[in-house]
Amino acid sequence: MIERLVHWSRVKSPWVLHLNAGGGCNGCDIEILAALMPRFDLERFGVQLKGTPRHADVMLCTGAITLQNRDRVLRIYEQVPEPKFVVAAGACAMAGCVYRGSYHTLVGIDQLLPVNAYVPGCPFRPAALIDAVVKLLNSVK
Amino acid sequence: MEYKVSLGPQHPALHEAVSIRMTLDGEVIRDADLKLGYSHRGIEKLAEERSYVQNIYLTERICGICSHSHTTCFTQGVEQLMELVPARRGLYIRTLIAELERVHSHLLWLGVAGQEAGFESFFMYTWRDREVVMDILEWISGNRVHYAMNIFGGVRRDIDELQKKKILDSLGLLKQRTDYYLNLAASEPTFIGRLAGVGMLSKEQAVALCAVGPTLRASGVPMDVRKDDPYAVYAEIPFEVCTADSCDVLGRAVVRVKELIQSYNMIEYLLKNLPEGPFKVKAPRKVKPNEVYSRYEAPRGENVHYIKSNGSDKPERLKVRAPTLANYPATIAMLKSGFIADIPLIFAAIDPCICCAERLVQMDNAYSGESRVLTFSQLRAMANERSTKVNTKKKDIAWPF
Amino acid sequence: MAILKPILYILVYPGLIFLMVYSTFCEWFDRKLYARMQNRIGPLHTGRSGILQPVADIIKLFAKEDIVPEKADKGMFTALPVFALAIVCTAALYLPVWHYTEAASFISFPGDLIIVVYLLSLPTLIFFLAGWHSTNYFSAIGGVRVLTMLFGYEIPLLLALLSPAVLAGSWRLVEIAAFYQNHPLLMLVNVIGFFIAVIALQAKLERVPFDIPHAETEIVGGQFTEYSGKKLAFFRLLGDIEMVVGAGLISAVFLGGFPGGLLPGLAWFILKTLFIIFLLSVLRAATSRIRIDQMISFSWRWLAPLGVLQLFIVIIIKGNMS
Amino acid sequence: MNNEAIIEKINAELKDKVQEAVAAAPRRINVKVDRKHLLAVLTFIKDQFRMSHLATITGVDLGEHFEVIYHLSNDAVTINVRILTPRLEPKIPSVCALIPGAILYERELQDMLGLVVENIPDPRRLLLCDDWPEGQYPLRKDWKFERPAEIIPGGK
Repeated sequence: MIERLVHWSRVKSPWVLHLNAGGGCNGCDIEILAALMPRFDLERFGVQLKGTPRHADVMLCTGAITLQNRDRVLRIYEQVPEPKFVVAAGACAMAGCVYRGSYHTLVGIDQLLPVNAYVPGCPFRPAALIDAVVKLLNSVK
Repeated sequence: MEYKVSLGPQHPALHEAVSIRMTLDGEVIRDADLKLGYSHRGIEKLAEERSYVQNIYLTERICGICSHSHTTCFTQGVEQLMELVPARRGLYIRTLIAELERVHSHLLWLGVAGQEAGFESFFMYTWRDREVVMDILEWISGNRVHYAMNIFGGVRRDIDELQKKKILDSLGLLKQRTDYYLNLAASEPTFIGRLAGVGMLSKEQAVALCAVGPTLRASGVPMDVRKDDPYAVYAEIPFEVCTADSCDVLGRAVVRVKELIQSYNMIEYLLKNLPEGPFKVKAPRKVKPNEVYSRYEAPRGENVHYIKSNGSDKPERLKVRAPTLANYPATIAMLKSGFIADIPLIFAAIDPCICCAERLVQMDNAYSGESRVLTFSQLRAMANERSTKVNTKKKDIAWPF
Repeated sequence: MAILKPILYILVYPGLIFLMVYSTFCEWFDRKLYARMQNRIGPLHTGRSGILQPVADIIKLFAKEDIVPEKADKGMFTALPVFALAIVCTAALYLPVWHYTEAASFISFPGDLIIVVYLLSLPTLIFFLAGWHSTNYFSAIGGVRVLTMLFGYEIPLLLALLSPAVLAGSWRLVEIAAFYQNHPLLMLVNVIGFFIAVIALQAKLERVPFDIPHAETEIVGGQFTEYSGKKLAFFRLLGDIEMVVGAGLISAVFLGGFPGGLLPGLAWFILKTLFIIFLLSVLRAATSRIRIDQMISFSWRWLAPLGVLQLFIVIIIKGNMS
Repeated sequence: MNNEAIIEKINAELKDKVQEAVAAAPRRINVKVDRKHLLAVLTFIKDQFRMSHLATITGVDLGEHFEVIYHLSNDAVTINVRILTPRLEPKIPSVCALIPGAILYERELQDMLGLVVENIPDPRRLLLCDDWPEGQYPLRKDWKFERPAEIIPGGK
């Protein structure tokens, strides 16, 4: 019983930490913010944007990781408490998009962190982000 | 007591990763230093390995908010290299998208300024109205952010009568909302109190530090590339440069809202006399060896592309200088005497588009502050100096309480 | 048998269980109202129209991993949230709800208004200690701001709460409430005090426009930056219960308490506290955050003088009343 | 002050210092200058035509030379002052004394092209990451790099 209750609470209240890993345009970051606005309103699913890694459980990463940002992304990943998920949002976070082959960026978040969900699109539409968050939560065992 | 603190790349106030290293004395910032270099993606090196048409796709992804400005600056530069006269209707549509992007970028900025000042509801309202402009852009170009409208010689898609009518009615709603924001920003005491007197940048400082865009125009310098060096069809559109001379964040907000109203009139003018005829012209693949320096007035300021061609279909050199980089020295000058609470506001005031400036920053351990040993007299001197400064500032703020 | 009644009071009605349930309901009410005022929908998918959202938040936080920064003092870091929650729950016992007896007893005695106000200001000190102990620069600065704000709103709050007590001629909450139930007209005398108390409560709960200590965009999480998991759940519960107790105190003193026995008293309690929480939500949606020095100048230039003026009016009326 | 008037004024005042001044396009003027006279020409242009706004400094790798272009503009025209430095000893004078806003562009030149800017107020690295190997300048034509191997999660 407790297990089902905890699972229900984890699915129903995912707190999100938005991490810009550097190597991308800010199209995806603005779309994440647009998803919290009255028209798309992520708060319907209990999603709240949190400032500190300590409070968050879903890490929404945008942008391909630049070499400068590499160990910061790792450190922030370690700061997030245990049942955590990583969502690679946008084409840059998935596979480097237009910056593949650049000398200063890695090609995507999965070169560094274990990624649970990918959100395609350059930039993705807020509706796609909501669909990804809901699918990620339902797939959580 | 001096603290060295870094406001790191992972910070809720900054939607992208930029970091400021400050030495603080209590709540007042003594010195600030911008550590840049995080979002450097080596775009200039990538551009040399791509053909001109592929570079349109690349320059569009320099920045997510002002993507059309980079492609327009690049395409009009290459059109000069090719000595190609673009179709007039294409130029009109290109300017129309430029002004629509300025509207959605300024509305975005108003919301972010509201969020930095802690005024969540203002943030929600402005971004809800921004969705109206995003819908218009989606009708025309099919995508909310990267429109891919530009091609050498004109534009990729045409605007038909139905779209023209839809744009004109939604403009009515936007005009009414912007008037509401103009008098709200001028009357809400907590909002004014929070923005007035913050981030002072005098006129001489702004000119000396080569600031650009609304940051410069809010210090009373009427420099606008659309007026000084008219490109596309700006020579034919009637509009005036909006300036304010209060030199603070409130002045920048007022300049941006005035520019919003100017943009609405421009969009109406553009739609009313959209010329008939083709909207794009055939363009050659190869370009003669030459060089061009093209300028563009992005929502954040002057955007500059320097393109040098060597006869092949790949550019020899592409230099991009985005407006945010030009405003960074001015930001450091503004941060020097502010409070901690003002940092996100000052930083948001130049509307930083970090990825635009290809520069970004990191954060060390937030508690690495090494503090100087101060004799008691030094401490008292610093306290008196700070209290005198605070009192004078209070008089000129229109803070009613 | 006599033991059963106090245990019942402590555990069930004005005690833990009721407080937990009612405070999560209040948080949902506040979040939903705040969202509707911003033209948003607010929590929708957990329970009927999102009513179980705060419950889900708290249960999830309990199930999360608990990280303690290694430089922080372990014992203090874990004890603070539990201690703060205990304080606020004891403060709730003093509210003149169903279990109040006429005779002076341990729970209600002349002077319990002062006790409640004292108990409500202790969590602020605990916030400062929490900020100090998590050895993170942002939380240290958040803790210092909590204290500077304490000097701002504490005096006006006391002045505002004491003026109705002076008019009612007693420091016992139940007598104050009874006095205003008999002369409802006299409630209008304390209108200024009522608004000062609401604004000061908003500052005590650190909500916009006074959420300077944990200002999201300036110093990340303020004093709660390093807290996660169970300890953060305690602090969130603390915030909700403090809102309920503060609203209950203001309605007991200004709006004439909760007449009637168990059920009508409970209905009055819920009605009045929701009215005050509605006022807090409107205040939160309509204003933007002000700076720490502006907050101090605002409270000393406007709230304190108004409090003294309120006390002055009450003394005049008491003079010609007797 | 249209193009021709400016060009006559430049040729008249700075005959010895300026190698050639030509109007490349409407509202664009290119002025070729020797490295030694750079500061003198810049101060003259800045005071004569109120050209205080330095848009940016562009560095181009021409094989055996580096070309550095200073883009100055006012409300009417843009003047591009260009200097050439040999590849072997790439030294250019710093203009931060004259135009404080040029500091970031000069640091970028140092990072990207390996030009040494004399008496620059703040010679720290601007763009590249801290563990970037010394002596590697990405924007030089002869600089090549091998792309790191890609990790495909799931091991295919």
